[in-house]
Amino acid sequence: MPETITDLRITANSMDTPAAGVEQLSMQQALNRALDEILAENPKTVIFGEDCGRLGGVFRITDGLQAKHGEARVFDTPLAESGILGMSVGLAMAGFHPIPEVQFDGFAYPAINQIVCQIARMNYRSRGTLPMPITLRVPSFGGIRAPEHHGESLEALFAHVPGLKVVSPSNPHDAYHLLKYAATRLDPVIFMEPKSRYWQKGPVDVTTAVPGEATHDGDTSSGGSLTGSRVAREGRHLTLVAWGAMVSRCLQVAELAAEDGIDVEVLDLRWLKPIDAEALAKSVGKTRRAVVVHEAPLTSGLGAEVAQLITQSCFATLKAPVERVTGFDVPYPSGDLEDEYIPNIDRILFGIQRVLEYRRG
Amino acid sequence: MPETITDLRITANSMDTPAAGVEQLSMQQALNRALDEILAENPKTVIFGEDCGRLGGVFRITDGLQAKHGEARVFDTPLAESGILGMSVGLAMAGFHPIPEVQFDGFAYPAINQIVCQIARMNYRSRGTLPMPITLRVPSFGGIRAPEHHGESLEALFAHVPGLKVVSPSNPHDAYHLLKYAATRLDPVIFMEPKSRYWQKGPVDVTTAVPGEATHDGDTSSGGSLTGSRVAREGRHLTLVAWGAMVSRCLQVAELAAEDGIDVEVLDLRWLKPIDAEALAKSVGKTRRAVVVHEAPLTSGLGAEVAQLITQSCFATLKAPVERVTGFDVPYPSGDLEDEYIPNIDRILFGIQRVLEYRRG
Amino acid sequence: MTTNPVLAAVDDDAATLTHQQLRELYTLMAAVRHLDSSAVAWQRQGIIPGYAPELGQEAAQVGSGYAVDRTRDFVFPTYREMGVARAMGLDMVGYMSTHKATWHGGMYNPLESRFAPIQAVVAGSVLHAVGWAHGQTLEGHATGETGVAMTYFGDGASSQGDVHEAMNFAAVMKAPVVFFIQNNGWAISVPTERQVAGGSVAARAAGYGIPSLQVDGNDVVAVYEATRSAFAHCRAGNGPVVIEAMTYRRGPHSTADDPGRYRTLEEERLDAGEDPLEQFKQQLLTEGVADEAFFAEAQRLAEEEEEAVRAGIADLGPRPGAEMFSLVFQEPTPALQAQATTWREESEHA
Amino acid sequence: MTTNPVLAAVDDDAATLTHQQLRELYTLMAAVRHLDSSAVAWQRQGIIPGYAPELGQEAAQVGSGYAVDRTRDFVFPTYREMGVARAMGLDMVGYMSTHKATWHGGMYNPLESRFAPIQAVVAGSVLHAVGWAHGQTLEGHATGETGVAMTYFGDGASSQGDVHEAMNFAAVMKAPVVFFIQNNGWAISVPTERQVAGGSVAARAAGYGIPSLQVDGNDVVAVYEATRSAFAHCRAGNGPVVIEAMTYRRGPHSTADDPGRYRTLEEERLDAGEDPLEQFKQQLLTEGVADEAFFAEAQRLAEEEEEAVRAGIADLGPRPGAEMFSLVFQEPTPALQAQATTWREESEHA
Ligand SMILES: Cc1ncc(C[n+]2csc(CCOP(=O)(O)OP(=O)(O)O)c2C)c(N)n1
Ligand SMILES: Cc1ncc(C[n+]2csc(CCOP(=O)(O)OP(=O)(O)O)c2C)c(N)n1
Ligand SMILES: [Mg+2]
Ligand SMILES: [Mg+2]
Repeated sequence: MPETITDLRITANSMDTPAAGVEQLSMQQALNRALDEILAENPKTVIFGEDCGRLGGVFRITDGLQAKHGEARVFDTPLAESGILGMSVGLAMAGFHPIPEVQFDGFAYPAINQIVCQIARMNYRSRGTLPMPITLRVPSFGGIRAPEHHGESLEALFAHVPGLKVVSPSNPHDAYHLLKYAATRLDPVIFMEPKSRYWQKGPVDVTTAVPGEATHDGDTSSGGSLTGSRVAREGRHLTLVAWGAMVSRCLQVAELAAEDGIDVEVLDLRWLKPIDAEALAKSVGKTRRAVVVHEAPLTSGLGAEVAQLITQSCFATLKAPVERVTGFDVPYPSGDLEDEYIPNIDRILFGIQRVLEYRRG
Repeated sequence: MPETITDLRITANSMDTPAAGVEQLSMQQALNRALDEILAENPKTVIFGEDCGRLGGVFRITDGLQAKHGEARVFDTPLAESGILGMSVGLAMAGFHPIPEVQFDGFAYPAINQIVCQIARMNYRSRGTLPMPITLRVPSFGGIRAPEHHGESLEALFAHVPGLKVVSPSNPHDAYHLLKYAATRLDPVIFMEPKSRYWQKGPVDVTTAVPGEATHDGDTSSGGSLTGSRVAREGRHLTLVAWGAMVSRCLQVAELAAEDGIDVEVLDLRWLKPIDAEALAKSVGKTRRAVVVHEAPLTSGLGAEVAQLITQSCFATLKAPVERVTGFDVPYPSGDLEDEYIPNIDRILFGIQRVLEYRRG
Repeated sequence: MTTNPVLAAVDDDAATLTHQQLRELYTLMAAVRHLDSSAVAWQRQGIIPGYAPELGQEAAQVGSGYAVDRTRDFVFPTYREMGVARAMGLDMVGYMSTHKATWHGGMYNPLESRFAPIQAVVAGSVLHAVGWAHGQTLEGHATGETGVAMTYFGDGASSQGDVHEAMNFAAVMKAPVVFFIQNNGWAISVPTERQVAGGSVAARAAGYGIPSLQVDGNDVVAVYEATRSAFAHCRAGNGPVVIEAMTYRRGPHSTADDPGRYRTLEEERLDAGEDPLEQFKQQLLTEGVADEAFFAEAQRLAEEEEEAVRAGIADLGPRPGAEMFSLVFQEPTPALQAQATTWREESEHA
Repeated sequence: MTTNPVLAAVDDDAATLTHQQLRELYTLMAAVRHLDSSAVAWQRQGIIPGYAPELGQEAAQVGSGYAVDRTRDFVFPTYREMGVARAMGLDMVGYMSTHKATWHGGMYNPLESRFAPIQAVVAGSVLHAVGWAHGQTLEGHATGETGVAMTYFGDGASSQGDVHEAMNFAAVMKAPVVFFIQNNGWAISVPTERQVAGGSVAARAAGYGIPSLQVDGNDVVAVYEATRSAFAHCRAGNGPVVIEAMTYRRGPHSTADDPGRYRTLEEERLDAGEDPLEQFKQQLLTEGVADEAFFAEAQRLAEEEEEAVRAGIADLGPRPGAEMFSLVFQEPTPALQAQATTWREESEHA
């Protein structure tokens, strides 16, 4: 049986020589720090949700923020997700930048009506006069042996909704920068935090979004390449596409595959809407083989979109159909079966094998 | 500018010589008749929703049913979709077969929490002791110049949810048989009715689900091939995959393409979960080219899943990447722009052209 | 009827309406009545694809809308608040454009008109009002200066969970919100007694510690006064108020509806009560506030206005398809821009 | 405290509890108290990954659960109703298995035990109770014979829209539902006064025309009697009842929670009030219903039971992974079966 997620210690964004401004932070710390700075930088930002205030959130992401920024800026709401998101709409109409939290992924469902029919459409409906600069933080995905509804992956749903943007960081550095980026946007962003990675530490360069060692050739101005994906590991034989907690798992798979001489590239998609189609084309254009990995169920998951984007751009050179290694089409199971459900190292390796061994006809 | 949907008079399931038991019915009539028979055949079935009772539904699908079967079997609820679906769960637990209606597609969103977290999971959660034989009728898709939220396509969302089955008829005959089939199932079925097709008449053979002329080789016992897709038109050069209201449009496109010597096969997917992957493989295995058409936005739409299933099974013989002709990644627009949004004949023809003209490298 | 808890007696504008104001109210109601019936006719004539008439609700809508201070308040309507829009001075072509199917939400500027986009989700915007109102609290206006949000919804809408969440949030946060319910007896085909358990939406307010007013929704002055005191209560920092205006939907639910399927003309006649416009006219006559010449002039103005709006509506062409793409985001995405390009190219080549 | 509207006085089982029953109630409470504190210890010892203690809510849970007629009623719990489960005689290994992370919802048979699967969505099952109860009405049982649904939820849950929809539906349909609220002062870190506008969930009932009872949730006899009258009211066809049992969550929200972040020990001591178990013990002693030997025996039984449950829990292996696939549908789909096959093959080859 493969390790559980929390056993993995690989940091996605490892840097050899910590530069000035680089700190070792957990994703929880990085997010907390980003929120603290966001509150300080923009007086129109407000943070709220269930237990966000005094408690600092069940994951402590908002820890200390109420004490520091006051009860007006950081507050607890009654226990009603539709209320939280509906209220965000009104605050945005009044000129605020709300940063609401839903406590767990599965509890975004009671708010879907407000998210899909209101938040995502108000700018369009109002012909641009009522922008919705809302950053909705959603602790997401599984891997922590939690109760029912505490390990859901809603990215396919969100990505399908016109008017939303969706992003998920895989490491503390990206978490810090992507949250600061999202919270300064003028459009609604669903910010999916991989809760199983909250406590893993990694280097965070607070001075620049694109640290020196990054393999990506985007510009280094604040925000620049933050709008796209990130090559987490370069490779020649096959591209693994992943996001959130699956990125570190894919990096581990890549290490194992390297032992067999297979050079795997890992693309951390980061933005799940809009998807960085160019980076997909570039990476798979080079490797000519791809596997998409996600925790959500297979059918109609975001993996289908990623696979189709790859097929569309790389059809002529693709050596095998894109494989999907995903959760099954079953409700997220209880802790005892979690490791059977979430794509594990073996299943990803089998996926790689299927692609490598594919023969036409 | 191409015709609007309501101008199309082609019936998807045309039969030359009406056999005994064949009647010309609109889809509204076919659905109404099916519900009438379902109520008569199974005393545990109950129909409810907003305005379903005395009014007979805003689309008259439940017309006359309350008068005939009584207020206990067919009733109006207060105006609350979560209430309607949540109540369905309890009724199912008490041994009933609820057939709730949400009045329009867009008003399924307030009920998503109950659908995803309760209806879809109760059988699993209860380890099979509390089945959810719920048939949720959702008047779906656009094409009728309706107000906001009255023209949504939620199939990608529903198809992604483990524990749900999803079906959409394209013609009166299928509507009648698929509804009767769905309502006798032991699992929850989302029944998506293409509202722009409610008033088109077509032959309905109430004696058999698979009329003599059907091209499909399934068995003819009640329910038999109803579990799969349907070849609505045979062709050799390219497969158009569609469902709901897009099927008749694709049939019209096929006629136009035939004038240019292009022989298009039209596959009416019918079941959107589970998808008839075998039929996709068989059809595109033959034609080697495919275009998927749907009204929903492109990104993370069900077209991606269909395309990926085709690519997976037909990679070696596929002559071009599967094309998607879909709604755009924008909120469904107002009536004046509806024809710009819904895939029209020209856009589908352009999609076909792209596939036919595709050259590797 | 006031149920406890009670409104703070903080109405700083307690002067009764002047004759001038009463006449203005009538003029507005007459304009609304005429525009509303005309819109039904437009639909029959094929000028607009559909419309939701507010016939019978003129007093409730004009009376409440008239109390809004457009320099600081904000109104959150449903799809049936044409009378409120008119009372607040909206561009009525912009308002009607939603029924022309030009643009969902309407073509008026909601920020400038202080009237949120037309809302087709039943109870969809009730929470928005709470958020907006809480925003006023956060702004920290001087006491008695805060903007007030007024959200309109129906007896049917009151069944939605969002309304409960909104009332609870508003009460917990003491947000300056007026929940204005038009209880018009029907939610499409479902009568209030099968919709609103307990019989009254106002009665729910007490459970949240919110003061409520149930008023005769056909009496424009009563509605205005109730709304004005509710605004004063909110503005002074006392938290939300619920107003339930008892009225009647005299017309069909919408131009697509056939009320004959669920109520008889006799029932309609009995249940509808007094016509609010006619009632107000008689009152003004009796009280010597206006004479027949005034009413004739009001009618003439209403007809003139209708003609202008009809002409404006007729002039509205379809919006450029490019707006489908350009109005989704403030910060456009390359992926969507690519779709727009393909759309344009294909439209041009078709 | 009974608020109007009032309960129908239809309690056909008005006899006061016998000494035997009072002792049984105590035995149950003692068992629940011991099992509950043990479960917290199990989590510390790594036997189970998490648990939501009901410490302090024994009277509310045992008193209400004891009133259920398991031949015809049905209970809809949340995640904190261990005491109700125990009072209803559930298989406690099956119950605890959800906290062992064996299976979401628990391994007991909900149909046989008349106790719906454990529900992790706050307010998620309140509407289910209404639907189930309406099903009883549709069955057309003889008057006074109908099954009653009892749904449990908290002060926090009361803020959810679903609770409002459920109360309104139940009242409109006169469904035999008891809404049993345990107001334990907290929703994780949020105290009732920042959660429940107006201060009481029971007070909301009047707005729907539903009778309500607010009871001392730490008094097991009071809770039992309130529940029994509510059931009698429902069973006789009078529609729903709301009961609000005022109690206190003495422990953390769950084993993952740290109450020190939002309340002091001193506040806890002041707000918690009497310990319901100790209070009942003193009452039984004073009234001569039980003696120290009885209490010692009750404790011994509780310890014996805890050991058996702990052993049962330890014996629970993980469920076969194949159940992930086989329990999704009643009628399996080929697509899902194919996934199960791949899963099995890959597991075997790994
Ligand atoms: C969430 C939602 N559900 C259903 C509908 C369909 N619908 C439109 S209006 C209406 C009735 C509303 O009744 P009420 O709130 O009393 O307002 P009225 O129409 O009487 O003004 C319904 C069911 C909708 N628009 N939104
Ligand atoms: C819909 C939903 N939102 C949020 C949560 C997370 N959560 C679990 S319990 C809880 C507090 C519940 O408080 P209350 O209803 O008073 O019950 P108690 O825990 O006090 O028994 C919260 C916020 C959840 N489980 N479901
Ligand atoms: Mg109404
Ligand atoms: Mg509580």
